[in-house]
Amino acid sequence: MVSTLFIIAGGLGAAFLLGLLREEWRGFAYGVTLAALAFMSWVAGSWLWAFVFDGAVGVDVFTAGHNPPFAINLRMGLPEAVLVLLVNAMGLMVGVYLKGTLMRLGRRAMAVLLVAVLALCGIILTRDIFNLFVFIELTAISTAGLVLLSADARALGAGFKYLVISQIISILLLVGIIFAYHATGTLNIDGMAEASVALMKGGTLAFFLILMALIVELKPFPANGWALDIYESAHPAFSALFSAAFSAAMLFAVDKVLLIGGEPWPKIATGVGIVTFVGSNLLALSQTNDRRLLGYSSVAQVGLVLTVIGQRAVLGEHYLFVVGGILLAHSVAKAGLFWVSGLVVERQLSAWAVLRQNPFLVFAFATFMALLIGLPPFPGFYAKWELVHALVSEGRLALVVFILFGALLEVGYLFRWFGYIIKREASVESAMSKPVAFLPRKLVVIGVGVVSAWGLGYIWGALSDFANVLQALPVLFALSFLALEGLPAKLKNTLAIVGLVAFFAISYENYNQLQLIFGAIILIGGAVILLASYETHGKRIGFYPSAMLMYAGLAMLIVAEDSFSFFVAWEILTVGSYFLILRGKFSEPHALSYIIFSLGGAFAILAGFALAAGGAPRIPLEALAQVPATLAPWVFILLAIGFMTKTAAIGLHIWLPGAHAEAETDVSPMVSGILLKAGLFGLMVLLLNMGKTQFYGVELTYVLLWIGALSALLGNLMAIFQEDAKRLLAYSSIGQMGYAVFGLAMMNHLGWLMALMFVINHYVYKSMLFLSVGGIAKRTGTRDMYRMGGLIALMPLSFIAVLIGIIAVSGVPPLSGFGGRWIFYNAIMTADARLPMILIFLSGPVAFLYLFRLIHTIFLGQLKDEHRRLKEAPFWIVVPQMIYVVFLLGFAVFPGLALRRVDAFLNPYFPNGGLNWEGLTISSDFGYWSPVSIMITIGVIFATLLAWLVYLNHNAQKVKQFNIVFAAERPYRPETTHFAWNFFAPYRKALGFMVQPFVTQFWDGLTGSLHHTAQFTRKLYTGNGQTYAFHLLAFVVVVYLILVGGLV
Amino acid sequence: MFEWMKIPYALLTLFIVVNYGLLMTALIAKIGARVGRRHGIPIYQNYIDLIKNYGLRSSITHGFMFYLGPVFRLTGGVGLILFVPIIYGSEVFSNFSFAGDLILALYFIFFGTLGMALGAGESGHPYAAIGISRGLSQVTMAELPLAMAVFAVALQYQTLSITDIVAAQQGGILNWTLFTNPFAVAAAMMSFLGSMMRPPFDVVLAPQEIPIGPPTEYHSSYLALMQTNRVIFPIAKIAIFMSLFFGGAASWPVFFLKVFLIYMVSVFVGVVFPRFRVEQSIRWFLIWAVPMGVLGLVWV
Amino acid sequence: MSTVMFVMSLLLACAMIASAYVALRGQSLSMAVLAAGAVSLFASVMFVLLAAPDVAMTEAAIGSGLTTFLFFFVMGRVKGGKDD
Amino acid sequence: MVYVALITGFLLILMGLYGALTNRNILRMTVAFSIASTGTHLVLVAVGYIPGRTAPILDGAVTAADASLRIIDPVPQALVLTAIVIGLGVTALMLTYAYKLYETKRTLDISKYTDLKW
Repeated sequence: MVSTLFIIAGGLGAAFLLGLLREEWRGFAYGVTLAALAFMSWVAGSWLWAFVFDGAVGVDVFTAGHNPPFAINLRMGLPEAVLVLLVNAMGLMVGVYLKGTLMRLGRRAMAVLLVAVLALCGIILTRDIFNLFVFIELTAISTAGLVLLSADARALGAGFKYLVISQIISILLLVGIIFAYHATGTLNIDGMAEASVALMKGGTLAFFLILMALIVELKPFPANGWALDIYESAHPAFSALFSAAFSAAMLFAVDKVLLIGGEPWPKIATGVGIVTFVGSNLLALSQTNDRRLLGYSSVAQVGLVLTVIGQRAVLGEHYLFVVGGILLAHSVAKAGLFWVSGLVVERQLSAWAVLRQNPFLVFAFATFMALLIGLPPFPGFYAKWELVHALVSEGRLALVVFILFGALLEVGYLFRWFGYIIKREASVESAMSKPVAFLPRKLVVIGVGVVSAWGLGYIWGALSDFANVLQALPVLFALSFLALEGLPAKLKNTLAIVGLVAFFAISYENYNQLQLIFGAIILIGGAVILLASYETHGKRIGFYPSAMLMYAGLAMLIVAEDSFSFFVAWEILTVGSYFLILRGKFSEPHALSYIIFSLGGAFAILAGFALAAGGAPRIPLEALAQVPATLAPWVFILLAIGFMTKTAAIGLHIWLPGAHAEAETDVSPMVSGILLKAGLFGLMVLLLNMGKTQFYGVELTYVLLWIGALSALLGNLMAIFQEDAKRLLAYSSIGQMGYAVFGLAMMNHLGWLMALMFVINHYVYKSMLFLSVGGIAKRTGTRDMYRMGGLIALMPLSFIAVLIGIIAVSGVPPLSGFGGRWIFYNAIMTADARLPMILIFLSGPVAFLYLFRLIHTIFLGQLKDEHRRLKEAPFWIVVPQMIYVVFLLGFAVFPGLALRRVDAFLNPYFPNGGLNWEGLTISSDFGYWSPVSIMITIGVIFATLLAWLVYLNHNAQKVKQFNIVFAAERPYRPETTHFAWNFFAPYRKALGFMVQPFVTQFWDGLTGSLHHTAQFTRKLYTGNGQTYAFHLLAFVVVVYLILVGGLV
Repeated sequence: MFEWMKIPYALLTLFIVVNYGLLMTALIAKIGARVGRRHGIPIYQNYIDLIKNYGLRSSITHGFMFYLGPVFRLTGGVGLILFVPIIYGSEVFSNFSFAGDLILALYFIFFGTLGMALGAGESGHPYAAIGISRGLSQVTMAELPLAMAVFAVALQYQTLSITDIVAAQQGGILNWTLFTNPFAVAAAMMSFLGSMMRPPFDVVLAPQEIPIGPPTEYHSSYLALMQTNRVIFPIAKIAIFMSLFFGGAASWPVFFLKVFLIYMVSVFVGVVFPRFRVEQSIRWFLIWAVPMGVLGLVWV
Repeated sequence: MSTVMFVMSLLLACAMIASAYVALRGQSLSMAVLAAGAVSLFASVMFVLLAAPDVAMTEAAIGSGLTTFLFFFVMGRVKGGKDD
Repeated sequence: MVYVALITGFLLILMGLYGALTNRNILRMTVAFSIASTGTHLVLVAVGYIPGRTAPILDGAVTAADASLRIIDPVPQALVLTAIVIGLGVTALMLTYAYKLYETKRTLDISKYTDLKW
């Protein structure tokens, strides 16, 4: 292996060589620069290779053959190799990216870049604290030089502020170093660590100064205004280096120096880190400038890493895995985002909409975003899992809460930004005056970032103790659609359908009865809905990877056996469905609230699993039953909240109506009919394993019962007041899921049977209704019901679907909805709680109201003039509806085909109160029900009467529409005179108080106050360099006071 | 195994109920008129109307659902009769109650409502829409106390089978649900008032004002079908009430008497009170009937 | 010897602090720069007393010489900004 | 004497920082920082000083054999030398910035350079 010194020597030599070159030989100078960077990367890479594959051990290099303190000591170990490779590769990429600028500025700029990179390597490699100081100063000087690369004149001010800060830092550091030296007699970090008792006796303040100097380099909140200014104004390529490489090197320096300290110091790191993480993420909420936002995000991420560094003792052997995962993810993602920002001309976030011109860039952004947040399969995901588990097992719950809260804030602004990219119009100026400079060279650099992101994901998956997410068959299948994006949509659709069905075919034998029901709905049901997707034209870029990712997550969820694989599946399906929902025309804000709620819920699940695991890296789901009684209610609550964000239980429901209503025609049934079931499945797993759980004497299933009942009632009530057909259906889903939750919470055999019947029924009729309404909306161009009417003759098939659908939903015999109601009534006969039933009783008829409105307003009444020439909904949208109609009729007559299996499945869990299946009659302990007899009886009577009436009126003529006219004045608002506008007005007068948007107001208030806090707090950053310097000093003093006061 | 004899038996029940219904509704109309110091219709008037309407031919239709509306409606009425056991202890008059229990009967009530609403909606007449909106709003709220009362009764007797519920009330008047759970019965009877389309809950039909509401558009044989339903349906419904709360009927005379008396409750209330607006009636159910239902549930 | 050196060091300290005060609070910028140079110069004498002659030489050359020169060089180019 | 030097050094540091925070003129801030760094150097040397020993230079008076007993620790002095050079670099860079800043806005008042904030 090449000596480590060559990394330093290579950089330094090349920088000197550049100084000797003639100013005109810029191409050559550039070549030398790149070659040097490549050489340094290669050296670092060869070390890494040796450590990983040849089992090499770390080496210490002493300059001039002496030992410390007379020699400078460099160390190369595995972490050093990784970081040095990161820094050098980053430098190389930045060099490539900056070609134009470097060629313009000449060899001096190139030399400064080289010096910066080698100084960073020095910070990482050195074990000598004074040497550390020298390299830090070198870094500061080269940083101040590189800031000047920017074309933005404001960068000058930022650079000066940075110099002011670095002056203060160097004073702190020097004074600290000399006293530390005085106390220990060595400058070697390891030597100091050995003598740390001596140091701590006399030199606490000395060590404090050293540590603070290094921490301040990490831009702790709130003493970090200067760094934000640099991020905002510097050249994006430099910001990439500054964010990725500088932070990594400085974090490593802190990590090294912390070896010296004793007890309180890691706590300081954690404290400063978590304040920075939460504070910066909070302030980032109100940023509109992209690079400043990235700056805040960088600062926050570094804070997170600092937090983790402080928890080294807790993490034990996982320390490097966790801290490395977060750090590398941050570095690659942030560098990638800064590189992308170099392609965008304007600085407001919405200007990033230009990225849509190149799908690769959108993919790159999504990759970097997921990498940063730590979604699977990226390293941050594994790291987050390990971290939370470790912290929870040590009882550091407050820290977990803060970390997850900060992460959720980050989710908020990053996904909002992604929404802008997908949905906002690129402004006229940026689109027309300057065509976006999508230079191939820059694209290659970004491409390298993307590839490393996925590579890191794979590596971390392989390194983890768990199954590698990137080796899961469903995920691979979903991701393979990324490669197929160039194909026409119809072809991809066929592939998708075949894939879903084939996966069901190979896996159904391993399913138990419960999994079989969910599996059939997810895979076969998903394939049926996909039939409707044949309707679309073109390539439909982005649809198939997202949809297949969602299905992959769902398919993995139902077979998950331990907490980790369950959580992976949960996040995958969440992310996939987010991308899917975001595709809707006006779905940007709704997709955002969906992802925030979902990931918030996912964090609750993560915390719940961690709590249940009690130190183990993961637990089988069955082990939830063995959670100690003191923890059990907390685990229950956390998991239940997480799952109920997906079922959109009341209070957590506000994301659903918009997300479902604004989604595309074939996406609405997917997210409503299938995705919601994930939450139910989670609840089933939870309840099957944990059962009834007491929380301070309150029975938690009883609370769930109330939540289910309230969701059912309020969801339905809100549905009847909607004018938008798809919103109506969306609210109805809230109500229906409420029923299902209610059924589960009853914790008896029939309640579960009912919930499972709901799972099937709800999938069928909600998919069918969403498709019908979607098809109609496609033809009429509106979703407002009062703009429709009389479509029965023009769209008979859609009408039949809706008719069958609403009969089924409302539970009127003879269709399958009645079966659900019948089981429900039998179930509540044995339930303990009676009062929540009242809400359920009320919500049944209310459901009937909105359903009737749906069919009445759309299909009956007067045909609108502009709809006179409408055709039936498109063929492929009608096909699945007809399949559903046939299925519903069949399921109504033979519900036993599915239910008997489930009934048998439930027996071991709930031995009492099952159903008896004798011939055609199904009986319970209380009543009986014979679907076939009902169907025949009603059918015969119906047919007889119909035949008679037809016979009596066989030559009747159809009355033309305008035989009946309106007698009304011309209204100011046309909808107010429509007979079906505000259809159930008396209901609103009587019961409207129940549907006041309290919940919406609550969440709006919450986000509003967060934004206001951010808006107010960021005024702290006045932009004045002296103020920033004062912040810094005040920060140091405050931390010292906290330390002295013994608060940590 | 299904016994085919059940079909003629069921038809016999149907025949008896239709005739009784025709006579009783006429009688009640007459009573109502007498209270208002009018002469009223002759007792056989319903027969005349029905025969006349069935005889009339219409050459008008508004479309497919317009046809189906009355069909749904009457299917609902006839089906309801057939799904409930009419005479306790009688094999002949237990109809098709083997097909389902109380829950079937309760949910099947909606079948006719749905059809009616659909049919009237198809006519395109705006008043029909107004009538439907009012009717649905009111009836759903009236359902709530009934559902609670029924649930209370089912809990009380630990069964959902109507026959079993009647059986549990045998052996003396004090065994009736009326006395064993008066709150549930009170709730149910309030609900009953709301569903009988009589004052104060008849804004849906609003007979004295402009002729709005679903029946407006129906005439001739359509109307005849609905009139048939109008004599069957209340009796079917009252038969359920009778079985659940008033001890059921072991013979036809008892049946006739009890049905008449229960019907008269709504008539008494109707002639005394003026009409509610829809939101008023919703509030009335919420304030008076629902607490009764809650009490009934707690009482059990 | 130590008394002499102690007195000297006290004098030097007073001189440095006084010069520093002038450098920070003095009216004209040129004065301030010169005073800062003086601080450096006194410091280098102090270094001699502290048995660090090579540091003293460097400080005298760089701290008071080169730095002061740089200041005047820049001040010559930013005429208008001196009194901001 | 060591204490005099130490106290003077710390005083200079504090005065320098105070000056840097209170003077708005960029050049004056630079002056203040150079005073602070002089103070730092003083502290460094003072900490390394051992009373009664001579400078770490081998000459006639001090031979290599008894050096470890008679000279003071050379390491702090080496550090100071490095620090002085680095300080010059930083000061020069600050002056360069001052000049460039002046070119953009024709003022040296740091409170005028707050385009970047929040």
